[in-house]
Amino acid sequence: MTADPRTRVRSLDDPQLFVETPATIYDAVPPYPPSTEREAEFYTLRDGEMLINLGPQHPSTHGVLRVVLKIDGERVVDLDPVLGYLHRGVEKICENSDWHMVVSHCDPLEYIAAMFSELVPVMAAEQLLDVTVPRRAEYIRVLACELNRIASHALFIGWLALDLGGLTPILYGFIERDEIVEMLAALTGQRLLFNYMRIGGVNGDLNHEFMSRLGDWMGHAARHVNDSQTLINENEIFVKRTRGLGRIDRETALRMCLTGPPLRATGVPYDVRRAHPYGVYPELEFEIPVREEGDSYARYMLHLDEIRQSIHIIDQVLHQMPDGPVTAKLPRLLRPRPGRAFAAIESPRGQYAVYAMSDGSDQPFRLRIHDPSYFNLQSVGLLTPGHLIADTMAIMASLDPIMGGVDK
Amino acid sequence: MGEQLAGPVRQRHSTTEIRVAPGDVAAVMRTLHDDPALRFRLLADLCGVDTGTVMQVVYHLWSEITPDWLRVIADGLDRDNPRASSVTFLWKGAEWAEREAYDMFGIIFEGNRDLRRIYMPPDYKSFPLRKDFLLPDDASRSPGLGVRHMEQAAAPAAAAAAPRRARAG
Amino acid sequence: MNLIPGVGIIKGMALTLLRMFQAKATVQYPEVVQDISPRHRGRLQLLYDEYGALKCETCFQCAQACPIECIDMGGVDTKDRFHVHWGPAEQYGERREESALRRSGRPVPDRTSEPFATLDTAALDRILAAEDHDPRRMLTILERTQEAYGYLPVAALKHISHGTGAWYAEIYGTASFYGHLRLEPATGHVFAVCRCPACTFRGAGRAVAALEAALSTTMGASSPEGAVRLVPAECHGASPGRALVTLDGEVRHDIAPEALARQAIQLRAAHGPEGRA
Amino acid sequence: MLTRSWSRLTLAGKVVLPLVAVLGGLTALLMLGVVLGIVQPITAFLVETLSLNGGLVRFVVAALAVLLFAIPTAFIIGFLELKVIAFMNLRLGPNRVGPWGALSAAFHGFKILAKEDFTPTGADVPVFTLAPVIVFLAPVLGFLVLPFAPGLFGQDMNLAVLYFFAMSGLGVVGLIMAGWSSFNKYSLLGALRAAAQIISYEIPLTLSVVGVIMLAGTLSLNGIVLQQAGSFLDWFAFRQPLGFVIFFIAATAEGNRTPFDLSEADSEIVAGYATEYSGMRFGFFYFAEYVNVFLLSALTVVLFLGGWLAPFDLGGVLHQIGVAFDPRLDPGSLGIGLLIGLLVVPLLIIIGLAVPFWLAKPGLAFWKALIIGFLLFNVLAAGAVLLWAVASFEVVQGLLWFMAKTYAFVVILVWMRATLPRVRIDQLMGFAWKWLIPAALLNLFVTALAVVVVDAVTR
Repeated sequence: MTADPRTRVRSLDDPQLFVETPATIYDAVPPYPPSTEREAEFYTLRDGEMLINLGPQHPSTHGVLRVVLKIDGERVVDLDPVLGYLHRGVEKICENSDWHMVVSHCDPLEYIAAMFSELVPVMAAEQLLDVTVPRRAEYIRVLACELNRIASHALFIGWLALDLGGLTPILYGFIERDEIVEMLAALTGQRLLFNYMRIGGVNGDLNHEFMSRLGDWMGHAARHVNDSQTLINENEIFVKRTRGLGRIDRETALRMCLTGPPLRATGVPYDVRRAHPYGVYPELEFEIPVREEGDSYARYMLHLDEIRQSIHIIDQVLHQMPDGPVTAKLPRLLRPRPGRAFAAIESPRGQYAVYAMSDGSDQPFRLRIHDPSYFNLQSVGLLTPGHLIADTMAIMASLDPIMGGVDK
Repeated sequence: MGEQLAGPVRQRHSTTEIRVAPGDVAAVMRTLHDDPALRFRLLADLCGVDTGTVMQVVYHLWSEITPDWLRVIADGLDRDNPRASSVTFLWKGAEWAEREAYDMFGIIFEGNRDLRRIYMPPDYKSFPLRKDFLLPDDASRSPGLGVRHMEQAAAPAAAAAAPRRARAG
Repeated sequence: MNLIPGVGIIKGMALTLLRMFQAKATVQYPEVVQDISPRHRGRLQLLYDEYGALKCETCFQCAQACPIECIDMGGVDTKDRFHVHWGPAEQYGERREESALRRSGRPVPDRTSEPFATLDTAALDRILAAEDHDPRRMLTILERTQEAYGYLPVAALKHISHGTGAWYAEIYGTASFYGHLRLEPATGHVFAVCRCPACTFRGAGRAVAALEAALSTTMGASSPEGAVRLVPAECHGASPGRALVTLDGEVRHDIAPEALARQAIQLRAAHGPEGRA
Repeated sequence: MLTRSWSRLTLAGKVVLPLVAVLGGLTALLMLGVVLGIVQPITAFLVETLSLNGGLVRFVVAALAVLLFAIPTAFIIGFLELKVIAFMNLRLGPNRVGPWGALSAAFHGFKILAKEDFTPTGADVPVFTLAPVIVFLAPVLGFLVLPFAPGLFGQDMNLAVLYFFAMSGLGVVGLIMAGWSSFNKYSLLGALRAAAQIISYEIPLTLSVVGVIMLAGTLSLNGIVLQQAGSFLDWFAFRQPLGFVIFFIAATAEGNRTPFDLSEADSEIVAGYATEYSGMRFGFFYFAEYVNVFLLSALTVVLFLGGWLAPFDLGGVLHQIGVAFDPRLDPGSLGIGLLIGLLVVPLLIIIGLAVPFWLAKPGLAFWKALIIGFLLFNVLAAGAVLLWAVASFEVVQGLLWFMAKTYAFVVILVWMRATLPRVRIDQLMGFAWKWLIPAALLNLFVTALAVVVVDAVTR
């Protein structure tokens, strides 16, 4: 392969930069000298080792993620995730749009659980505006979020099984998710990116269509998830492939800033709904499922327990739902007081938080989005070395990263 | 820990805020993490902020003692050469957060083994989230405030390039 | 976990066999259409009224309100003069269709997309610098441009848009909103009468009636042979003790209806037989 | 003038006209030849040479028949897989192309024909193009040996089992060629996995078959089937239960089917050895997999479930329940009754079938009911003829039983694919070497012991 003449072209996204024609696709080794010791240590290959690109276009990377694997035969020696393929600069765009537009920009971040990724900037804005949200709106928010959580967990079970080769659970997961998403579409008007949360409340009150579908669904809640369970829980092949895989102990999990199911699978009972109660969660009675082993199988079983808890929460919310308005009185042009606000909620993948700064104008001065998948994905680099290539799929699937949130 | 506090301790919306000089971030974090009375074991968030005149690094911590968040602001990093000490010795998970802060603001964290760009291509020169980063396209046009000078090709002599708004509180 | 190793697999196989004979979840789309909930927001389409005309008059409200600024729209104004476009500055796009059509020898349907005349923008740049390129002082910029060039050429509007950074459509909206701003060069004499409440008390109404009778036309249009035009004016509340009536820009002191009518007829006569040069 | 009239012809005309012209020319030529007397010696010469080397002619015809039989089987099993997995996933699967979507797999084949198959840069072109041919031909050649029915088989070799294992070994060579030559790291990994897997599962496969050979005493598949004559209790599956289970598991691994489909594990190494292939080359891999599935389930049936033997004697059973059925019924004996029957009876049956439809649905016009009745009559007639053929011809009955059992196993393989997840590479190898091979050796030892003891007792 004779090196083609390297023509220098002006890079599109950075006017002061001249870029050589992009390196050919299959040399995983970057053309530039390593800049940090970790990079140098990763890209020096001993004999028998090979660098292979897993992604960015790969069937099981849950979105556009490239992982450079250093493999020795089938065994993974080291792993270096390369992000940025889905980076849209949402934080920069949010700094140039007003507070209403921020909700729409943050929607597609954790797109499988769009209700959560809308709720957090809205809560941060409400803190800055010192707005009290009517109780009925708080209850509707909890109801919509818990429904979305069940839909997201149903999909998680399907993807985990699909990454290990099972074809059926993914379909049962989608059927289960579709029932819930149709219900939320009746309430909010959209299936995936709901755009339902508003600063000061929600977009619309519960309507008859939504309540009737919810009624039918509550009758046979999570029926297909139970089917997937019988297919997976005791299946010897599945258990042999996930038990004891990617084991992480309580101390390292805390140090790796893991949150959500991966952290609770190691025994730490940290759930933002209990740790830093928001909305009406203090008034609801539910317990936080916790497991001790901390391996992929524990993470998987934890999702099942959480689905049962969510159904329990939805039941209580439906019984205690108060009457009243669904949005607070707010001026049309929102100019929050200069200041800082940090709002965090428990999304299906962990603690999803927004740190919003306002300088008195109607556009956020800085909007930092903390995505749980970003930190959960980081521990793949710690868990995978030593296992086989097939195990990287199992570990990544059990951590359930969503690349929309990771790449922001 | 009184002597290391650079500003008043503020309390609002269940978040306690303390300001710290960038030099003694490591010491403050170690005491917060190891002190049995505080036990801030969980790093909720780490992010960089460019306030137009000075850079900041903001940490959010949580301990099982109180449900509130603790916000530690390392204030006063110089804009041209922002340096801060890394917290990866306490939380290995902060590595990527610091990589993102470096990628977006250019804040260099001493002690971080792997301070590379994480979102932008490795040979990218400028830092996108800084306030003086001019967006080549016009995503900055927004009807809210009319148009701010960010997209101004020939910056008018009178108004400085930095935005004309007051420094954030 | 069950004792005999194979039982988990067999239970799983039994379940799939059972599911094989159960009702399927597929909806046969073209034949069976699932009911869409009334609150469905998925349909983004331009609506037509019963006569088949488009129910959109390019008022840009939707484009302005769009949170993620993803609506890119363009249209021609009601008098079919100006091609107006909202959305990210697609410099190339606006000329693409017309030049393609012109190159292929077909007539360009949209008269407004004629390549507009270039303009020496020195005067305009001085005005913009004086106003500090501030989009919020758009009205004063437009009025001073009209004083400099006599009217508001399209090139001037484009340059202002580029200079201040505001959307071209916004500037066009402001220009076409105010009566005293002209998008076309004034032909012949122009009577401008301010009809704000203050002027109306001081006789503007009588002046307008007399002028309309004399010019046999209505407010905002020109006399049949185009000699004189009657346009609304804007006195910003600074009218000098009587209704503001201007002829070709300079203020008229005698605003008695008869005097105005005599003047109008005289001007029309002057213009009348030998025709404009 | 000729060109003008040619352009005015419709498309169909342009096809039919030259055809008619050619046929007319040929017949004229033949008539001329017969008149001149040169045709007769040519045909005599042809018959004489063909009859001399009969074996070669039989092989050529058999190979052609097998190849033509393999393609539709691949389509049928492709469609079967799509439909069964869909039904197990609570969805309908293809149902737009042909009745219940039956032609969808066929259209997959034609679509693959139309797709462009490019060669990636850096690929070793000759090896790259030859690999799919070998992978496809290996199982197809395996068909030559299968005894479909008593008289119906390609080539009756007395070393049939050995020939079969040679062919499946050839398949592995094709996979490695594909993986190595496509200059892609995923393909290399996939090929090495396939090689390791198939070689390490070939040993238990062969060992479990040796047990059957010891009992049957012959390597020829026909011989083995004949050894299992009698009721279904005499089948080797019941005399070699452990061998049967080992063979089935090793066969799934041999065909790269779930739970052992590691070499083409799409969630780990994109598409394994077939990553860089597209168009008809990928089509060969695609068909080879399905042909392999048919071949392996056919072999399981032949070796352990008595190939084309009926589980119980159909005639005897019918006799017991009093239905005396003599296939050699002589229609001539009805005399004039036959003529009347042929004219009147079908009409009566059609009307008899149409009336209930006409009554059941009031809106249905009578002539439509008649059409439905006519269609049903056709189905009934075909059924009757089939039953008569089964009863009277040995070959048809054998083929029917063979196909039924084989497709039962194909469905089991597809059923496993729908349910089970994939095994990891080290578990796969561990299972083969630590479990299957010792079990096969044990089975071998027990069978040998049994044979010796039975010999001593009976002699």
